[in-house]
Amino acid sequence: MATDGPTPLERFISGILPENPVYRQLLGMCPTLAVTNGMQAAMTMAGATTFVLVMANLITSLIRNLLKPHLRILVFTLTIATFVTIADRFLAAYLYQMSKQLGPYIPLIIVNCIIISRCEICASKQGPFTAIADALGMGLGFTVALASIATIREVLGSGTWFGLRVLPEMWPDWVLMVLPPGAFLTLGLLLGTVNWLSSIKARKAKG
Amino acid sequence: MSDKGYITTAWLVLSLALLFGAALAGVEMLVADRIAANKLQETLSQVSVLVPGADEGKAYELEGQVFYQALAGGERIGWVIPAAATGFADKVEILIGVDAEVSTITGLYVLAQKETPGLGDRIREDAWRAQFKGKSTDSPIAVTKVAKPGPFEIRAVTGATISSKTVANLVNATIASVREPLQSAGE
Amino acid sequence: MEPITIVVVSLAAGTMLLLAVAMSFVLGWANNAFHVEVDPKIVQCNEVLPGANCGGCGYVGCNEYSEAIVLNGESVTKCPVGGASCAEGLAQIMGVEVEQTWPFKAVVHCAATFSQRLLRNTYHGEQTCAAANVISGIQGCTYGCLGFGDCVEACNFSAIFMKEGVPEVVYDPCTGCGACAEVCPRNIITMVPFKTSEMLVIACSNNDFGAEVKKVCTIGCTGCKACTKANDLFTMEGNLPVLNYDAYDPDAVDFSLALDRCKMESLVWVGVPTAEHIEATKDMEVPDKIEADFKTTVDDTEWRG
Amino acid sequence: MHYFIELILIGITAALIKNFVLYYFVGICPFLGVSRKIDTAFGMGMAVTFVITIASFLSWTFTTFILRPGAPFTAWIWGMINPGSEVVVDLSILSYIIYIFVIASSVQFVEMYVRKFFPPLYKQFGVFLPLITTNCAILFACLEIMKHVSGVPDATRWGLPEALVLAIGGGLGFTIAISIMAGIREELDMCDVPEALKGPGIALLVAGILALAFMGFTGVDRGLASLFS
Repeated sequence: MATDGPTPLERFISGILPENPVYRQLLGMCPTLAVTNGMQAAMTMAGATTFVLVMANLITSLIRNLLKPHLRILVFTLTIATFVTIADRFLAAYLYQMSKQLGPYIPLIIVNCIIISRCEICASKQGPFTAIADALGMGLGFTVALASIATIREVLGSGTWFGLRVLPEMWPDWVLMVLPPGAFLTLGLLLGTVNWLSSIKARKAKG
Repeated sequence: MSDKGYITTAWLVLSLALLFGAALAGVEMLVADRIAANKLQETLSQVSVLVPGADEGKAYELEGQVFYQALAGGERIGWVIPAAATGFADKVEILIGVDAEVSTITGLYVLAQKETPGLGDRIREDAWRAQFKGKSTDSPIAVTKVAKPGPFEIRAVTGATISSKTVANLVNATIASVREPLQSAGE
Repeated sequence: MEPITIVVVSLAAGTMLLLAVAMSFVLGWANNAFHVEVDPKIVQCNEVLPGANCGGCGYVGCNEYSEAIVLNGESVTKCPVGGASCAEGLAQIMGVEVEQTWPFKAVVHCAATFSQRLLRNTYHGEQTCAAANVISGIQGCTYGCLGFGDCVEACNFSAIFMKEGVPEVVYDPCTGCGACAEVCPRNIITMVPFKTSEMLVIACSNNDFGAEVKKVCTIGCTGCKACTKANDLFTMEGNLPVLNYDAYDPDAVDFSLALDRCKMESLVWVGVPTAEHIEATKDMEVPDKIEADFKTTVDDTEWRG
Repeated sequence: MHYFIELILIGITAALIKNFVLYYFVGICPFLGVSRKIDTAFGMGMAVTFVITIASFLSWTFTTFILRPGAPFTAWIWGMINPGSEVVVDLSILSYIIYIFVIASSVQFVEMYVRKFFPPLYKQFGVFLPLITTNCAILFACLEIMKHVSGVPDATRWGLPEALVLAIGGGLGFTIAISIMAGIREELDMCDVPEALKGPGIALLVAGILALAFMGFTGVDRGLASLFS
């Protein structure tokens, strides 16, 4: 497995913005919508996902030469599930309030499309060092995306940010933002803005 | 391929399954007691708040149900009773503090709820929960919308009558079902 | 480590092992029992194809196209996105020698802008060519472009734009998928093999006699057959010349005679201009860059009180 | 409340009131990716319903007999190793691994089976089957069943019928949501959506409005429950 693929730095940078998992590749939608009604929850989820992403990529790239094509998915899901359980138990032990609030969405990291696609695309083809760099990049990109959505939803929805009062008391909480429809609408509009900004940049570059 | 062949080709999956199974059980062993402590701690920490004057809580098993004695210097001065019911959207778990003879309610705490944010979830606010303090348990508590509720009434959270009713009915039902056994409970 | 930990760990590991053995046995057996013999060539072809499932070759996806190649001998040059390199790869797999292929690109057979079309009336109906095509009397020429941009809407490579009422193709993003040709209700867009970066094209599709054409368009082809006399690549079909692209050999052919014989502006160079064309038109002043104006029909309707 | 009515209530709640996609946000990736045309969307919905039923059946059996604290099978083995010890062995730590392992292998098995015996069906939606493995809705159904089976007093513990009804209800709810979405998106191709919102952007906005509509169902399950009890 020569490292003919992109270098670790390229992988890291591409993870954050050019190939941002949420805005560019449209992966990992389930946690992005479900957990971003509060910054604390969003950051914990992003932290857990990055931890699982880094560990899964590391293990997969270490055993990439032994993989058989038709058992490939089974091995990926097994590795990811193990690290998610470890993360879940770790959260329940040390951050009990957060684990209660996130509830069923921690185990849903297992089927988070970002991790399986990173294992498939990068980790099963390149060395551990590139895989970790790629995982960190993707993790950071995911964190940035979650932060952007959670900020909007929490500030508008309950007037607080990370639990601290931001908007004045007389701000009528826009409850819809914290409810499921708000998640869809916020993400849809944010996706639109990102596409619009990049198309302007592209036109300016070409013009 | 002979049937032995199937398993040997998948040796990687087998070894990984074995390794991960063992690793997880190990992790569980390390962390299990800490998680149990967390759960207990969350309830015990409420004991002193729910039953004023209590400094320590002790679990008390009664016909399969767990109650918590509120002790002040080793002497029981009240009880903390966990209870749960389905509210407007999802399950609502509460802790009810009562005095030793289960005659007046000394406090209420909402452990877990997923009521509509901004409306139903205001049952967690101290102002609303404080209404239960001091209510006697002789007759069930009713929920009214009027500004000045009577001795056996509490004011519903504006716009969330269903959540408020759920909590009130849950308190009445739990007290009714638990009053005799707790009164006659020994040490 | 008290004994209980060891036992629980081994119990957990044992359950997982049991489950893994059972599942791999079932999957191994299923893999063998349900084995569908797939022609290895199909898998190889699928690897060579870009895998974008864009449908440019007329099949639902690349897998379908590779099956068509292997099973019923479909031609290997139909993948527009893959282009020549992909065609070579497929030919190698199939052991077929591939004739020289060129990328197919869209060409619009009408060059008349709004000002050059005569008898044009304002039309307030549904602003799509498909709807306008049903109603007669929108403009004199019943063959030419209606200018409502259905082709621009259909193209998802954004390679075609309306310029003063007539579509203009931008040739490098154009992958030749044929979406615009399909959607044009007047069928004046055809796919032409681009043997060089710039091709000569007949920019008119009006099949009436010269006199009729003159009534409806200032630059339409009057069917005077001058070009067919100047160059034998042109053949007449009804009153409209047609260029034979198979025999079109870009280096050998010389269109200068036909170009200056053609009195109307129907013969047009299309595509990326070659070096000497840029050289020839260097001194001509270039019209200023057209900015997209978002004027809609509502803007210029005057208020009738 | 009559047992049979309870089953129906679980099914309706999973399908409409607490819709997997619009209330719990699971299964969004295929919901956005596959809802271009109604027939592919419906095919995807049926495939998910089929796989979710198998996965729920397997996960219910595993949870009830092995993973539950004090599960009969584990207790039997534990009894054999050192008889007479009243320590309760709890293997629920393995639940996530076993669920995903079961889902992945059942999806692979179904894919091979469909490819062998139903080639036209496989050609139509075969490409979605591996996609289903990473579909959160299926794992979410298993977690719902686990919540109602392990660590719950025996009286309210779910039996196999409840688990299957939840699976089928959830699957149908997914199909309903994805088919409505596909219908709307086919109309959307005709109207002029701003360039930046084309594709997933407008799909999310439409999903938001759909979620708003489905919020109208909140409380219907409580109403039905009080009606029948």
